[in-house]
Amino acid sequence: MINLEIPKKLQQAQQMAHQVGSGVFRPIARKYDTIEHCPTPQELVQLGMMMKAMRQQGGGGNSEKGEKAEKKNEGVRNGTNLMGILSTTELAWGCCGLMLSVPGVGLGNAAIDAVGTSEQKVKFGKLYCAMAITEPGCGSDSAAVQTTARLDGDEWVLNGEKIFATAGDRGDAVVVWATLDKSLGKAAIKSFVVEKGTPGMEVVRCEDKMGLRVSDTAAIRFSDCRIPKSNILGSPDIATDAEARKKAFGGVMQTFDNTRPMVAAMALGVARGALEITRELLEKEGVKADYAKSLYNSSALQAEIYRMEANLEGARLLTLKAAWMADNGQPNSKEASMCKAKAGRVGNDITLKCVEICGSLGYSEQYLLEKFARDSKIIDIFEGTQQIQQLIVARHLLGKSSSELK
Amino acid sequence: MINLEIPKKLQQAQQMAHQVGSGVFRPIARKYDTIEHCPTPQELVQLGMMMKAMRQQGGGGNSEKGEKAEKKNEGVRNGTNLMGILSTTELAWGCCGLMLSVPGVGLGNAAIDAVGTSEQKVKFGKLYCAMAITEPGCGSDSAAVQTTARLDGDEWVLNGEKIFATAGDRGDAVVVWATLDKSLGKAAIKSFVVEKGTPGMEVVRCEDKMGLRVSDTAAIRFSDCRIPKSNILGSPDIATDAEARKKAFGGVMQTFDNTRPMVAAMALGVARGALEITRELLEKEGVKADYAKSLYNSSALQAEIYRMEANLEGARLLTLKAAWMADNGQPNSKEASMCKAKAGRVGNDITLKCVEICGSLGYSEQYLLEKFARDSKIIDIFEGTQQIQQLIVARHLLGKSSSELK
Amino acid sequence: MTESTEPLFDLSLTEEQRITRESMRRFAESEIRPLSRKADEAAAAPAGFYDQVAELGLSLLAIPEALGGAGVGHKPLSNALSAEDLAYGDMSLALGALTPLGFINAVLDFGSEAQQERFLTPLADEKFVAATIALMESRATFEPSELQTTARKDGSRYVLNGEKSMVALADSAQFMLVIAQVEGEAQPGAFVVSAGAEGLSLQSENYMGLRPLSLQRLKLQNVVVAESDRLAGGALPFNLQRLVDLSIIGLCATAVGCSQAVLDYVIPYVNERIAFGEPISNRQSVAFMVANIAIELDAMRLLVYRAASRAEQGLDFHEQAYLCRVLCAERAMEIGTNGVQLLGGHGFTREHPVEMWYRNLRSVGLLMGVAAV
Amino acid sequence: MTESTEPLFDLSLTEEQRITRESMRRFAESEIRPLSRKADEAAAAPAGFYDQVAELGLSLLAIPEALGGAGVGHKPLSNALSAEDLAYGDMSLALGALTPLGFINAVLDFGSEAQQERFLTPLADEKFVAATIALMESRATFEPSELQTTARKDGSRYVLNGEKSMVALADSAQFMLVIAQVEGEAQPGAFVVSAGAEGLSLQSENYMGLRPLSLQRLKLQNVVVAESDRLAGGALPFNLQRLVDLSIIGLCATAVGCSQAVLDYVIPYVNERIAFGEPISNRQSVAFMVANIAIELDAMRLLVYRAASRAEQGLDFHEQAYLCRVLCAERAMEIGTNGVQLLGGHGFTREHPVEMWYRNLRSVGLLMGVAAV
Repeated sequence: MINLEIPKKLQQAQQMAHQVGSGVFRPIARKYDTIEHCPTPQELVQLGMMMKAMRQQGGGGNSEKGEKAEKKNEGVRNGTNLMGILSTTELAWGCCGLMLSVPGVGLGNAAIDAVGTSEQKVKFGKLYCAMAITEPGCGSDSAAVQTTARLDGDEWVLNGEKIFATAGDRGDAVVVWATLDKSLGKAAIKSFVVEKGTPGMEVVRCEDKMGLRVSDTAAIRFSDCRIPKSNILGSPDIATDAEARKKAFGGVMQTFDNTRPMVAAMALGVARGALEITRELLEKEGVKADYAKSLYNSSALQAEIYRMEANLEGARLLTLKAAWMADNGQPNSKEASMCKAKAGRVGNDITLKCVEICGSLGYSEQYLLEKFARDSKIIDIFEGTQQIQQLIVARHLLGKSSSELK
Repeated sequence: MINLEIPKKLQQAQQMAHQVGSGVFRPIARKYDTIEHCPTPQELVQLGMMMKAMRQQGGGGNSEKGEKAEKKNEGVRNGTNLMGILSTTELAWGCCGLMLSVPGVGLGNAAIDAVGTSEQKVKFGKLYCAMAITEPGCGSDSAAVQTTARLDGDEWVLNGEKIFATAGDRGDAVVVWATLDKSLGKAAIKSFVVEKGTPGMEVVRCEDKMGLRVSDTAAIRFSDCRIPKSNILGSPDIATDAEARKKAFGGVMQTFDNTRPMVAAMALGVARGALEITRELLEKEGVKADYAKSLYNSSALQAEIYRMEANLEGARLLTLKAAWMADNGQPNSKEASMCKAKAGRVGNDITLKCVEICGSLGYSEQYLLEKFARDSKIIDIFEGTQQIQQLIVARHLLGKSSSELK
Repeated sequence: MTESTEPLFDLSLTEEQRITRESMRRFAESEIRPLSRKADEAAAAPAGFYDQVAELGLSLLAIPEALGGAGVGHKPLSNALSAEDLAYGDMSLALGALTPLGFINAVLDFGSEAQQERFLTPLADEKFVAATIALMESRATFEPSELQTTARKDGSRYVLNGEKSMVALADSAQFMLVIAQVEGEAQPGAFVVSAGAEGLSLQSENYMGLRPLSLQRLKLQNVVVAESDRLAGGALPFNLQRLVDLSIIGLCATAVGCSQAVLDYVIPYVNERIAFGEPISNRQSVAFMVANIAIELDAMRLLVYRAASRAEQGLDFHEQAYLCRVLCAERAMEIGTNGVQLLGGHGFTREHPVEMWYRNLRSVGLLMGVAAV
Repeated sequence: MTESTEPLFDLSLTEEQRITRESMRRFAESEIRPLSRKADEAAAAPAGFYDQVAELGLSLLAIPEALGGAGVGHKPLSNALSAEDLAYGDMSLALGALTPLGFINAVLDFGSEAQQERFLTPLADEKFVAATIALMESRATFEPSELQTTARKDGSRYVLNGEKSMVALADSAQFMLVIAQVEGEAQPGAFVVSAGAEGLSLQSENYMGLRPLSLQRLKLQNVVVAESDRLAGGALPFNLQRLVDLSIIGLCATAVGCSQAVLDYVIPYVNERIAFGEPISNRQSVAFMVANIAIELDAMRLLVYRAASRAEQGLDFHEQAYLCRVLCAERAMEIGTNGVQLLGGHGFTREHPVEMWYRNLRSVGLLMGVAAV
């Protein structure tokens, strides 16, 4: 039965996340935005332990539930994916940068959950795992990975440089994309877990950024970095025929089907945060967006708010849909990109508009509006830019390969 | 000295055109929208004769002035191009469909003015010349012309089919793009004047259209259609080296540098027409857009009007700039496409928005708003779609060839 | 998560909805779409069309069993799904098909039992019986809560004066629910006026789109309505907001159907159309336009479903309907104009349906009171 | 067309403007741009920077010869061109450089001869002397005609109370033109307050962008201003609208310069950046974004020129300045965000200037009273 309300059961988790967002993140959001490069904020350490514990108890988003959800024909499920969207939204509402800095739950963990063996999930699930895909020369072109992995005895030897690894400095480990053989293209790209402190792995620098300043974004160099053979995620075999190759890379790309809606949720949280502050500031001046009159019979400010709310709601529902599909074992690559595309741009539009309509208050560091407008920009870029999402959606719709529609 | 006001001298011509728009076109605009396919409206016949006479007296836009304007270093000129923009805007303000139906001034005439010899300008200048570029299979791809022209003794023999020829049925002649040799690509494309009644030329049909319904849009078939050798515009030689080939086609394409700002002007006229009616209807209800308060302290309707006015003004000034450059002998391909791109989309946006905010009055045939919203759409398509204009602008900016940036 | 009786977040159809959708969609594709262009050119629904629609049972389903219907009651969500599916065939004809249902729903919600019997029984017919709602008035800043049409109480009757516009099927409607400001009352009232009532006159008008919907002006000059024909409350007290919101959901649902038609039409077109040596869909500007149609369309759809589902569950839905309208008005028009753009000059001709969809979709930002689901 | 003394439509620069532009642009590229990032990080103009600016003579030019200036007078168009050119180097530093000029222009327009002598002579210095305008107040719906800062007449003096925000160079300004609602009068008045006046306090604030501009809060607690320090009319009667409009033109001109910087930065970047085996500029989505930056930028520029040129010609320019702001606020931000987008993740780092331009360009929609040209 079509119902787009959040069930009470999930609302509880949502509220808990909201409390973390409002009670833990908000009070320190400005502080850590200003400090920038620093060790993991003390305020987050305990939270990280708590969340890890929750994860293991199945309260937050453990992989076991994720597997169950894959089984079809068990009736509709509201599972870990939906839960993940709801809590991510609330945490990002508090502060997206702090959320990404909570030790214990990295994007690498999502990759391990998606393609790792049960053994790997247990072993690396305890680690705080960053994700390292992008390279200085390749941007959104995930298939152009130049970092190499060569098997030498019982070890993989990694060489190459990665950039834009969120939590790459503070994390316990990094999931690294590397190719086993450049000449074999996408199919030869595999992901590997490299634990911190492994010789040959070096954090070259942490980026100075416009937003998400508390979150560390590391450039990491691998120079003859040796890791155990068992640290490869998925099969080490390189698919031989074209179809299998495509599938193999698809497997790696599949991670995105789970992570993109999560990133969309970050945009939702940041945008809603901005919109709420804006509504409060406007209400102080007697401007209430109460849906009393038609759009064009409202004031300009009311109309702006209605438009922002409408687009935010569209982005929110698209995101929930993508997560719901994952929970119910439906392939959702297209929908994952759709929600990321819509939420990414809507998040940026809304936060920027909120700064504008609140005038000096919006632009000032006195409120978080200007911070949200800085933070929101990267959400439309990382985990696949707006343009990459559109490419993916278009290829699905038009039935095109990546060589036809470049 | 930077001055973006229209000098009084030009204002007179502008006002005359406005009077035609308001006195002749507006009263019959709805009538002919409803009638659709009909012979040239009687009301336009006399106007056509008058305008032709004006053209020849140099009041409206004759080619002599155009040539003078080409000469540099004679001080700033406000010439035929600027005049053309101003009068086109006013006429389109009245009714763009009727403007395109006035016998005597066709798009083909612009092509003859741009690339014809003095002899041809005299001879064909008296005719009402349509333009036939597009073919059923090629759309915006002007270089993909399949219609052929073969020299046979003292005559060219044309074969092929053209669509979307404005005034192709009612005109005295058609300027046809045809290739002398398909294997030689763009450089072999030439334009030819085919007078009406030439055996082998047949108007296959006139399109049923959403807007500009009074204007005839013909599909024309040429079957061994023989025309005098002298009816070719420009040189019959096919450039041999790559650079010269490019130039030769560039010559044909150059027409667009003059016509695109004219088409942009159509969008300006239609949009301003819609906006003015909208403002009147709103003022009746007490909504006055008087620029009294800041954008966000205005009402939603005022804010919409301000935004539309701002974008319209941007489109208008871009269009004037492109025309001014032509008047002063400056290459303006990029600017011609820029103004067409901006005016095309702004014209469509504004007319559609006006319908929406005037509600039932906007949607009803009682006013011309809904007609403007239909008419405006083609302006963003013909003479090069929005997308084609962007391609051209981008190639200029990025220094790309058409094979690099497709 | 353990099982619970509380509804989960869910996008699945019920079995019943699935079956209904299939037949609606089949009807839309095989019976409506082929008539669409002709109806637009004629500015009228083809003869017999609405009787065919009657066989779908849209009206009958809602009417109580005692009055000759199926007694399913007022089901905004199911109705919205039907609106979407029918509009996939043609938006105007879909709105026409749903117009009597809007009247029926209003009577079900706000009418007494006696009124239901009086006004619904004649509509519980195998044949199509038209009934409609007259809400809009022709001025640029029309607001449903600020009506100029008035109802003055005069003993046990009301005297109505004013002018309504965009009244769907006004020329064939047996009953019209006229919304008027009641003198001496704060809120507007709803009055059932029968066809042919004295003082009632129609004026036909043409619009940019929705031409077959027979949107007309309705003049009321001292039209007398018995007090018993005022819908003063039944299952619910009369609530204009609710009526308007349901009509917005209905209209937006048809916008979703029509936008889906655009998407499904442009995909093969851009894949087949060759320019510069390749299908134009190989170009990002074309492909991204298609992608954005799909993205915004799905967002529109989800907003419609949420508002309709809340209405059906008895939850507040004003804010959701409002946002639905805001998003759909903007995005549907964007989809309409991009649909034409993707076909270029061909899209501007009446050989292809995209220009008609462009015209129809413009209505989403302005129409009110039609096809309340 | 025969010759006429009436000005033609013209986009050419005068010889003087051409020469000035060249030197401004050279200064922007060689002196300002290299300082830009450092100034942003430090939230302060580099030491000595403004003294270098003083050599350009922006302030001196406008001040009457008798007072030690060049006596060119108030030239909104020439000033707007300089604003554009300087902002090509850095928008904040350009606004800072122009801030005293805003004060000077106000005194030239609205000050008596005595006031001009008193307030302009100190500014006619080889060194940079800061002066500023205090207009904005910190609330979400701020409107310049509805001020909460008040001026109460008390004998031959005024007592000012209230709080101003976003006052540029407030910490170094020798004079501040405080705009306040005068009790008992319909229109606001303008009062020159000297640095260090009793009851005046500054509160430093940080903003998203324009960080080196020293935008500060200014508290006025019973600040006493002599009646002779009120700009009550000179060449023109005091006119807040005019002042605001000139500041909008100035701000928008800097937005044009900054947006041009974005365009010129992204073009080589997208041409050199390789992804999927080709320069990313070979992709329509990238190329069209660049094309649109150029299109909207040129539209912005022409609106600025028109408004400034009208101001310089003594024509009404309120409507033109208004539209200028509306277009520039929207499009400059679009250009700012697309500039970052075109660089992808790299654009988000502070290694490239696009993120700074994004932050600076957001101010165009909200800042008022700064750098009136």
